[in-house]
Amino acid sequence: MDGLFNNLLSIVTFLPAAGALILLFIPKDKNQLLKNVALGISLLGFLVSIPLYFGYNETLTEMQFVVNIPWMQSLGISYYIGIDGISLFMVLLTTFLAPISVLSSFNYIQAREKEYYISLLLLETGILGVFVVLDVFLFYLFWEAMLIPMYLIIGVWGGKRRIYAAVKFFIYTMIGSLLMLVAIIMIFFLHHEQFGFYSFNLFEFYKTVIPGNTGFWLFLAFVLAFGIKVPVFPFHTWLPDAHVEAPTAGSVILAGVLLKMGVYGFIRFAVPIFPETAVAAAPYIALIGVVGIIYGSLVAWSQDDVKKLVAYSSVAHLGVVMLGVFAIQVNAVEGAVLQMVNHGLSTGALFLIVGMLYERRHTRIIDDFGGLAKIIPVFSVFFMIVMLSSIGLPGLNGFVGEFLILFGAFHEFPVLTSIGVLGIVLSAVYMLSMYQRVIFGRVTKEENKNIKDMSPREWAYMVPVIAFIIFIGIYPTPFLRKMETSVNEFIRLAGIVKSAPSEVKSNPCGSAQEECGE
Amino acid sequence: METNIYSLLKWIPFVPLMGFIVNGLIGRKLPEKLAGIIGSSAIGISFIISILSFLKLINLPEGERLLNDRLYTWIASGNLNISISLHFDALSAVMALVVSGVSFLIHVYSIGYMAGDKGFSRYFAYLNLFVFFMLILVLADSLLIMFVGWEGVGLCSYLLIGFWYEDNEKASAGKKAFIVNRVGDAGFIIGLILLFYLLGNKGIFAFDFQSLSHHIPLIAGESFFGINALFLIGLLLFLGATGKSAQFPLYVWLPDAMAGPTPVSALIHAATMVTAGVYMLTRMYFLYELVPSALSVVLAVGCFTAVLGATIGLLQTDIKKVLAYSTISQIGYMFMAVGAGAFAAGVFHLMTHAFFKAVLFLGAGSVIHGLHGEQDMRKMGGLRADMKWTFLVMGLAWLAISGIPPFAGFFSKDMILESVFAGGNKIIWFAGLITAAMTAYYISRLIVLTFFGEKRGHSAHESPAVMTIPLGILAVLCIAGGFIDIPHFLEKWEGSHHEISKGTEDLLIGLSVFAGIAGITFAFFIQKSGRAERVKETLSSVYTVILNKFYVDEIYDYLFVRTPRWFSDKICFRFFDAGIIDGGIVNGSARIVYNIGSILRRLQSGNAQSYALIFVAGVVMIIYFVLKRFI
Amino acid sequence: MLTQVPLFLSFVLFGIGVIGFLLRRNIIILLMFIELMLNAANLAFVSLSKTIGDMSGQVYVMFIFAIAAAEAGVGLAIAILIYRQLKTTDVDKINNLRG
Amino acid sequence: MNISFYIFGALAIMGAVMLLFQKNPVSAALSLLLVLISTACIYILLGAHLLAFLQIILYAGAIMVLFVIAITIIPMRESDLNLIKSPIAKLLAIPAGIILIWELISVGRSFNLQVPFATSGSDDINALSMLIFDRFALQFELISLLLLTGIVGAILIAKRRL
Repeated sequence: MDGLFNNLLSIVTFLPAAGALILLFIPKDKNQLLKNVALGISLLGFLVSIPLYFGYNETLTEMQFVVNIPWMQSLGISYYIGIDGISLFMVLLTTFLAPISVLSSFNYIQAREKEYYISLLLLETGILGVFVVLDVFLFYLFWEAMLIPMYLIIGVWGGKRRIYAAVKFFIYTMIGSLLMLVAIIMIFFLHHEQFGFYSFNLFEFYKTVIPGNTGFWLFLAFVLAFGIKVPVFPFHTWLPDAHVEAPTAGSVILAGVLLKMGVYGFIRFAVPIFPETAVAAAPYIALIGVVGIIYGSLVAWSQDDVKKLVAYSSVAHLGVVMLGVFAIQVNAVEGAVLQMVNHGLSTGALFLIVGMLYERRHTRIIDDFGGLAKIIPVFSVFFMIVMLSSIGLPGLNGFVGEFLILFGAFHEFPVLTSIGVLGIVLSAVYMLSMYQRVIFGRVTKEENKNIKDMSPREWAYMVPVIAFIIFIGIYPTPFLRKMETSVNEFIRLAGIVKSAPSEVKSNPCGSAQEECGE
Repeated sequence: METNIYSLLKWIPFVPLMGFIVNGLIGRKLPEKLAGIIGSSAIGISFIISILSFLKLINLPEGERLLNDRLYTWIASGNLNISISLHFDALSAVMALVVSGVSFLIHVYSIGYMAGDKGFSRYFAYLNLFVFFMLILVLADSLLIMFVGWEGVGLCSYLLIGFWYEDNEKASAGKKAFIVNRVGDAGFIIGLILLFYLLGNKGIFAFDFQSLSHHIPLIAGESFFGINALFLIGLLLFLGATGKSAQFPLYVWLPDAMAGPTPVSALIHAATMVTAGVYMLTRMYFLYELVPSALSVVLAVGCFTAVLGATIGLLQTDIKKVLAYSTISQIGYMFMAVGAGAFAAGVFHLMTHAFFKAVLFLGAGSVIHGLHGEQDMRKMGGLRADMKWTFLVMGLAWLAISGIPPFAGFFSKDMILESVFAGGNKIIWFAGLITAAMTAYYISRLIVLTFFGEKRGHSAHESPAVMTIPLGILAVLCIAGGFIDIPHFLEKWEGSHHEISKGTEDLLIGLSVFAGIAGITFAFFIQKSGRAERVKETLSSVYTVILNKFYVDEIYDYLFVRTPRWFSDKICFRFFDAGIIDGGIVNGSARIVYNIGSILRRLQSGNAQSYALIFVAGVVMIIYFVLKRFI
Repeated sequence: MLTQVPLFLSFVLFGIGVIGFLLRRNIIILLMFIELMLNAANLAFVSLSKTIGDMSGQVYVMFIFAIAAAEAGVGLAIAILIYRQLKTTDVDKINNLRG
Repeated sequence: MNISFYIFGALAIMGAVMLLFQKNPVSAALSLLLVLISTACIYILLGAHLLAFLQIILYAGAIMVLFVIAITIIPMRESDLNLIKSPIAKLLAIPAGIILIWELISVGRSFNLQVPFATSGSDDINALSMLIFDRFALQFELISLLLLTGIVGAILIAKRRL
């Protein structure tokens, strides 16, 4: 039992992959069985991850549930995983959204179901891997590996322009991550120069001193990689396309957790590895975040595709999160982490809602709807709650995160934050306009008159999301408490001024000095 | 000061919340009557608890009149620790009583008014939710909790304005209300954050009102970007107030909000929610007293709105629109009081206004109900005979709002004018006096057009008892309300008193009564037999401008809707997003790669021999370089 | 005579093989030039083996025989297949991989 | 000795050049045969008798037969037998080949292998077979596998249907 608990994190991470393996042995034509097994596995994944929350000791600063097994020792690569209060919530969010996205795909996906569920489960493992690993090499491995199933999900089960969207998504992400790879290798060698041994251990990376100018360029590479993923303002154009084309579950995962990987990358990698550069660059990145808020909201306003609107709203919301992270202030960062969870829930739910509409009417154009409140009242209520959560109404989850971010960020960037608050106004503008055009008014289209209200399956996946949306809104303390120490640790790391190790080895090249040729 | 734990307090808002949950979840399956009774009794219970709490409060010695109920920690992050707790002092007691009392009566009235509507239970659910949020707003113990209620009432207002959502215009009106409110809310939240931030810098992280009032002098000297910080906070909070309380420049949503059911207009858009701004400023009186400059802004804006609202109200033909502009103008009055530092007078007027405006609205609702939905006053007339009861109560409210003694409006209005005068702002005072006359005029015009003269097409029926009895009770309050000595009870909020002589005071009273009577007389005079038409012709250009509400809606539409919309669509989306980023950079780089590829593709002739030739050429060259290098 | 001379002979044969491979357009003739080049390689192996007195070179020659045989077999089979599919043995016309 | 070497060398080069310009595929095959046999003779002159015989049997026998069969199966038009059309390739091919030859010779000269010819008769075939079955045993087996796959591949490719 003790061993089980120690390996809990590995189990949580690889359970979906194991499930994908099981699916491999189920014949293609047994659709129902396939779905049930996929659902069962993802549910089990969530259940298994719950003890992580209760087992996590929020008083400790160090990583917990750590497993560290050497892998390729000559390069200092090891299977090193563990979580802190920040990744804890990312892991839980992922495992929570996985069964929901599986359940939401039951009717949506009609072709190649087996391959679809396998991709979905592999994707889950990939994402979880990114959130738990503490070895930079492994991190990169998972970071890239997760692209493949997502690429397939968009490219195979997507809409009309799926190939364009999938390739755009892939190449956008790839450009960033290749630059990041270069940066990682560079730091790897810098570390070797300074400490005399090879290591991809994240905490060794933290210790590495990166000289000013190099630091700037390497930091830029990281910013680009993570910024594209977030996505921050000028790098966001892959997002609407990917969202519009992806199937519902793909959008849910994409918005719910994939985007969080970018922010998580900033918190876990970019800032602590380059604390000085990051602190110096913080105002600029916060500025980009604020531009993203305003710009995303403005563009969302003029969309006529519901999904695209939600996608642009994600740009705005993530702008808020970026503002919070780069305020590097305890309230703001806590708010940012909480807001990541919130955004995962509410935007995920928005995509589920759009998916429901699409399943019924096979369109996502706002003007094709209208007057739905009369026909599907229950659906409208769910939609309303989710929409309100998205625009940050107090009492629902969005507000708590937003308030903490704004409050915290105000300490560092009062003017930027005040401009960012305008996002609150704008979010109401585009969301309410969309809601009104879809739900209110008279039923003008004949096709809309016979659509059905929510099915039990849809209830089953909406109710948990709504429950969390309300719960976090009125009682966020359990979440905030768990992350407090880790956030403080993050701020401590960001404030460190690194200095070279006191006893530099006599031979700066260490034992294996092939690279030190000059 | 000790804080009392008074556990009954939380039930004041939570009983309505339970009513909302019951009606929201199973309301549709309940019979109409039952849903109405559940909704109304929830508010009734809440009212009773408010009375009990009030009794408990006044039994406390005068200096310690404060009840407190701390529920749980809401947000705990870093040093920030905000708990949900309720705060019951004299001010919130008055507000809670007014809110729950008026709400109760309007709930009962609604049972009759909304009978047979498809969304009956939904209506009561929304209304209960509104009362819940309003009571949270009133009882909140810190600005942030107040903000929860603040946004919550905005939401309910949105839902209720757009209650008949099938009509797109009504849904749009709801949306407009929400969005305009949000503009104000943005100001509120920035002000709140600025306040918390400055206090936090001083190491103070207790943000309940009591400690705020203690600690605010600490940051009195602070400046923020060269501006006095408290002044800035005051302005930002006031911006929030202008949104919620429909003051210039954010008043535009309120007239549209009349799209909602009439009891909603009475409750939310006249009696309770729209006065939240006044309440909030009064709550923060300790802040405003430190920055007179912010108060003068409040005074100016309040006065301007009062005049503006009254002017536009003069010519409206929709019965509810007249009342809406009247509400805007009356709230302007309240802000004048606040601006003059007479917070208690503002709250006093808030209360009396709640009574008489509720009566006016409900009476108007009764008329509309009786005329099967007709709202145009030009099509009414001579209803005196058909709707005796309604006429009676509306007549009382009419006298009250016109400021005729001894009705409620007289006392509060007079108090406001007096304190403005005492504050030395003679111009503002005069504007207020003119407004009083105009108010008397347009309300009299409304009464004349509706109840006097001959019938114009419609015959009406009197409303059922479930509607008339609440009306009666409110009408009684219109008379009695003025004798409740609110200002004394709210001594703390009295503000600095400028003494004026007895003689001046009498003169002022005389003048304001005269203004009221003049307005009424003028209305009766001009509405008789076509004199109005002649005036209209002589002043036709002024008439058009006023009738079109100074074109403010159109200007706002152009400035804040069309232009940004155009900017968003054409500049941001089509030009920048789709054009530059996506078309230029992203797809552009893809196109460059593609074009290079299609040039290089030519080399792939598919002819094995040409590949071989290139291969051989390569080998030759490599050998050549090797030879050169090594041999 | 020095052992260099057969080596140079093999170079010349190889060069002619390359020229032929580049110039001719019949697929079977091309295969013949490949055989010619392999043969030249063999000659080089043998002469170098003689020069340094190591027999391994000759072993390699035997291996190359086998490879040449296999290559000729498969190559001619492909040639026949191509002819069947495209009705030509002209390499100029076989450009299905054209980009 | 030297003279016979030069004769066979000249024959080989002549065959190769003829191969270059033959229009008739059968004559081309015969030219190739001339090269192969001349090479075999040179092997004998070099003392590699076993290889010389294998050359005759395998190359001149087996592989040439394959070519002749292929030539008979595939009817060829005269035009197919011409040189390639592309003038650039024509212009480049011959210089490229000649430069290659020159370069290879320079490389060969640079090794400075000025060893006189040891015309010491035939090699020890025993030694050769020991080498094959001992030191190169694995490679030898792999070559057999290669041949096997070559056979299977050739059949699979050329079949009409199995």
